[in-house]
Amino acid sequence: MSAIAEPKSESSGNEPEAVAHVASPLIYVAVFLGLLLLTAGTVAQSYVDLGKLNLLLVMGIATLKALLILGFFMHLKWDTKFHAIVVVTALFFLGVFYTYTHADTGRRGEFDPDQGGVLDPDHAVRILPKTGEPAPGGFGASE
Amino acid sequence: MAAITTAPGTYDEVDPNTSYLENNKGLMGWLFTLDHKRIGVMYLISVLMAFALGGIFALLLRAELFTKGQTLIDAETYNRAFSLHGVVMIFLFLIPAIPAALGNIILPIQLGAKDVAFPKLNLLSLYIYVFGACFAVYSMIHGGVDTGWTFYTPYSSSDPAHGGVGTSSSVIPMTLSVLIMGFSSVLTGVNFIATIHKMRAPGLTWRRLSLFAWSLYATAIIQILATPVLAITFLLLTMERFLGLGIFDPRLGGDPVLYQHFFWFYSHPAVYIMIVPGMGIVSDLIATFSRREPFGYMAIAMSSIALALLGFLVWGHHLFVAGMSEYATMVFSALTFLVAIPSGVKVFNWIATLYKGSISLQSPMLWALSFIFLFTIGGLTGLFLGMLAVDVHLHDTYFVVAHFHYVMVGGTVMGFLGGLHYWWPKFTGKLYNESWAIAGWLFVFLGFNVTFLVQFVLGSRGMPRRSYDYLPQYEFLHQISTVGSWILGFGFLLLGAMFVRSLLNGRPAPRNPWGSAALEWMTPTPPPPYNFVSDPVITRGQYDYHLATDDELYEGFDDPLLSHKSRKGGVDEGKEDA
Amino acid sequence: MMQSEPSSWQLPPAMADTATRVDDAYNFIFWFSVVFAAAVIAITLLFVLKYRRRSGVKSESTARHTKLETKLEILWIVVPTLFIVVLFHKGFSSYIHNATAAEGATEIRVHAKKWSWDFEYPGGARSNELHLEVNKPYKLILSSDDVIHSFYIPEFRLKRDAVPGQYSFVAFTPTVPGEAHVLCAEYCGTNHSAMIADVKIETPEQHQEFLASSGKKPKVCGTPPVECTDEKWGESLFQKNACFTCHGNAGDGMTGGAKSLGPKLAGIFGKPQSLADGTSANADENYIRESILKPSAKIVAGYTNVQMPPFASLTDDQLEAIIAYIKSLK
Amino acid sequence: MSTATATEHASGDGRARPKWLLHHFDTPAQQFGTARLGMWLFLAQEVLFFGALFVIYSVFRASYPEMFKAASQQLDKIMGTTNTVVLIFSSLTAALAVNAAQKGKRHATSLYLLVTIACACVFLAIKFFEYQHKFDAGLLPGPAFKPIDEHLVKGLDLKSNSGSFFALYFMMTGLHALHVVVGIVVFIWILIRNLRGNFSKEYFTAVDITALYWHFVDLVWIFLFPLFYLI
Repeated sequence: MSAIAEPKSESSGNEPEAVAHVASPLIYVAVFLGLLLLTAGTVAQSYVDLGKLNLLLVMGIATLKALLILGFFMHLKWDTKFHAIVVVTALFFLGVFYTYTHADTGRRGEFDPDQGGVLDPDHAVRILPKTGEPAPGGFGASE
Repeated sequence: MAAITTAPGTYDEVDPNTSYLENNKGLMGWLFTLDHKRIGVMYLISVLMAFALGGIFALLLRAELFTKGQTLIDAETYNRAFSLHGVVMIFLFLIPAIPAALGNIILPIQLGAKDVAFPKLNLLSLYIYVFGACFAVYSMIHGGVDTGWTFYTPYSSSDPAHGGVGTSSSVIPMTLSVLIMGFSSVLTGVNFIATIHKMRAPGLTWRRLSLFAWSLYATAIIQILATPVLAITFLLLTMERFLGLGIFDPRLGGDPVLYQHFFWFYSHPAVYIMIVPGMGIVSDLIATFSRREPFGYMAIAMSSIALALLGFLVWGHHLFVAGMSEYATMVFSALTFLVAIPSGVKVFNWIATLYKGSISLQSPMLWALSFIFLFTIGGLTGLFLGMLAVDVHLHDTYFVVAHFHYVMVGGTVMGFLGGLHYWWPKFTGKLYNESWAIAGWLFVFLGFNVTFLVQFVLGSRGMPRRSYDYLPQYEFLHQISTVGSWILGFGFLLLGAMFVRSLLNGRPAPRNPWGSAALEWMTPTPPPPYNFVSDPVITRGQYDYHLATDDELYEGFDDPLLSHKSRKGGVDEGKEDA
Repeated sequence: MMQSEPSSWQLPPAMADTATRVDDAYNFIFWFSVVFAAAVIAITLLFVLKYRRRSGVKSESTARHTKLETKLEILWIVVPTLFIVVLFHKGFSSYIHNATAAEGATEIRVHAKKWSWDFEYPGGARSNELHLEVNKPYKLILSSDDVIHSFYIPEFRLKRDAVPGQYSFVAFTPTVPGEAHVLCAEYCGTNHSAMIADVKIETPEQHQEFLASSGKKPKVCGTPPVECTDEKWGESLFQKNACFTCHGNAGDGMTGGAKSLGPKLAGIFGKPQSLADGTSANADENYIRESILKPSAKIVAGYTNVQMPPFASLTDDQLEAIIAYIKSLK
Repeated sequence: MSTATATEHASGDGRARPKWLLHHFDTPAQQFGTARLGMWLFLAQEVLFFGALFVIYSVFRASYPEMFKAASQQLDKIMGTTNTVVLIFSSLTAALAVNAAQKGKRHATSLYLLVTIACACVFLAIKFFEYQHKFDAGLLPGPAFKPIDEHLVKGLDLKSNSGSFFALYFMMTGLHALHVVVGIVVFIWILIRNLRGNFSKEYFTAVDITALYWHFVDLVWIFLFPLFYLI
């Protein structure tokens, strides 16, 4: 065990110190091979068009790779729990930001199409459903 | 037995008998210091200068609005004045004021630590703040910005020089300035969480932390998680104006409402960066000046954390009328009300602390009580703006201006001034003149209410905000508000004069001028470079007046009301009766 | 015109169906807040006075109150939670009602642009004033030509941002004949505070008369109203469309004692104008007409292209009148 | 007040206070734990910093799916994949560098650090060629988006607002490349300190937290690569 692992006197209020875990290099090489495999998988799936499934597959593989790196390369597995809590909190609030921004952008005009107009993706403009007239000041309006 | 035992061993590199002000004097000693107290004092000076500058803009605005039409300046200058008032007050004063200035000075002492976790990072944070402020000054010299502190696109990002429809004012230096100062705020947040977790003295468990430390912990969470989104938003805004990206500017295929989501995802938690430390100071002040542990200590601490976390869920209430989907409007309105619960818990617990306390109305306590009054009014008017139907009428009117001034000035500034009065003897070693302080408080309290109470009515009668000119029916209320702003301005001048007078020839401050049981009053005044003569070991909480010994509480505490007899405990009512 | 008394001294007169619902919610939360704030302030002052620090009296330790403490904490978490559910419902139900457009509502297209509102009525009539018929449901479709503006009528308690590149709408039914104002509530540039349009809620007869005569020379115009000639009508259009904000009063090219944003118009008719690109053009009818419909086409020397918004909504009669007015300026 | 010198008090086991133990820390374990916590808090901030850009990506992809699909075909999948492998390998060598530093093997640490820096430079080189291709093909952000046909992948109808896609592409990969540059500079500084012998079995904090930062930069690329190149 590394010489600096002795925790400070117990009477202090701090929780036990971060014990610097020394893993064997084999674990790192194993994780590296796992990552290569996953990379190959994610590139392979890009040649097959599965529609919606592609996005899920890609995100799934990327999350798996992320967990491997976080857990082993970044020692989260053997570290004080608080570091994992920090990462999870950051991801949680990123999720909140993602969800509520999409609650707006994904559902605009649901209540009444005139509220926001209907998006015509080909010309990147929002049109009035009745007249099909693109909203002024929109994409390419400055010419 | 003395509550704070002194462990063996002192620090020979630094002489503990000289104060942090005498030790290593000279400019270099200050500019390259690693001492959190000196960094805090330097932050305090720059933050007060920013407050003065923002105040001058405020007086200019109110003077212009005294009469309908042009009174002093033209529309162009007015628009730049209100924008700079907003930017200077929020980014240069409110956000760094309590965490970076008072927090840096007091937090390590309250934790019994020698310094913050990363002193070099702390100094870097100060210099990033100064570097960012230079960009803001550069922008002001080139005419400042006229987009408001919100920089809404496409007005801010569409440069007429590139055929755009927006403003031609110098937006890019200002957004870069805010971007840079954001990192200073992040570094302070990282520093404080690491300090609170790792640098506490032995015996200082989480339940013995001061409520000010709890509030700084909650604020640090927000600083770390929210500020990067502001950095990205302003980076994209600057690139969009400079090169044209097509993310926020509708003419290039972007979505301006998306900008508002990004801006307010930071800016609503930012208002909790401003108010939560203010609440922390008020909790400490109420405890000291009613000589009692705060009622519901854990409730107040957890409500700080709750405010920080809930603050991230509610940013949508700034977009109710901005063209957001009805679904999101409903969700955000429901969530916005949740934020009222922790605020209410805090106010109720403060009042419960006063019950059966031994309350002394010295100047810091006056600021704490006015915080409770004005923050209650500020919070309640927040409920108006949370109700959807009412917000559609009141949004972007003077009602909103009055609401956030009641929470920002009535809340954060009064909390900051309370903290400044309270810890002034500790970090300057000088006492201030109590009667001047009470006079200053009276003018500020009166001037503030005269200025902003009428603005609620201006807003409910439909006067839009950020307007250089207005319909004739609003003129009389504007005149009252402007007169109120003069009283408020005079009050702040009086306080400034008092603090300068105290620095020049104030009486030397004793160790514990307020008779508080908190840890920062157990070390000499002004504290030695490493805060304590030797490592403290904590055996009681910050507010245990009934466990603190008499010499800890009363050395230098010359409160006229406590007659000599009771101090020596003749009739020993100190013991618990029955 | 009977002006309806507002339900509280703090609110403007209620002149549409949407206003009454907002006022109920406003008054409910207002009186709750007054009572709550009064209670908080009274109790605080009571405790401060009753437990003032007196010699020999120690504060009571709160350590003995743990059971009471938890009961109180639960109380003042649960009760406010129930109350905010009521508040949310009250706010949301009125909001949804105000956000739904009645069936068969008359649709008026509102174009917001830097510093004036422009209304396009069904049938093509365009005007800078919003003429509404009392007790008839309306749906105003909002859009903006340049930056974000916010369509706000305090008397109707309605506000909606006009966002460039998007549509939005406000729906209401005016209930009281009279006058109101459209204000801009989102900061949109130098003359943001001057971006005001009059709202005239008329009886059905008056409204028909307006629809018939819009776009054509009215019999009487100008302030004080005189018999309407082309020059006089041109002058009132010059005022209504806020041309003076950039070209100076009576086109004198001065605002606030300094050179105005837009070029001087007085006395230019028939004379050659030197342009920014070095060429020059004679200021005849076509030059003025083009400068109104496509402002960036010719920029006068000594002035920058501040992207003057095109006034494409003016009818030919109106353009004739404005040209006549500029011709008459010396 | 006892005048025992601070040294014998601080390290707690009678040895002299080590040179690298900063004045305000009491024990080496406290210093090491604080440094790691500080870096993890900084990385939480970075998660939000890049996360905000991913949110913009998701909003635009939801609004303009065809535009994104057509524009993303223009990116070179081979270069992207090699970059991914290069970065994952550099992540491995960074981890091995920390492992060697923990065991006090100074030469092994220097070697691994050198390889990590080399891989990072290769990554930047590939990135440079990719950007050069985009400039030649006129696939630039916002209004500068003027595609030149002969450089494009044929048979795809690039929508007129693809400028937004390339704005996001350049912003996200550009910011990531900036973080790679910062990583290289810090790794060089760590290499110099290692060659000077500052690090030992007891004190390798700097190597450890720099590797943490580097793994995070690799993590961002692991999400960037598939979202831009593969779907």
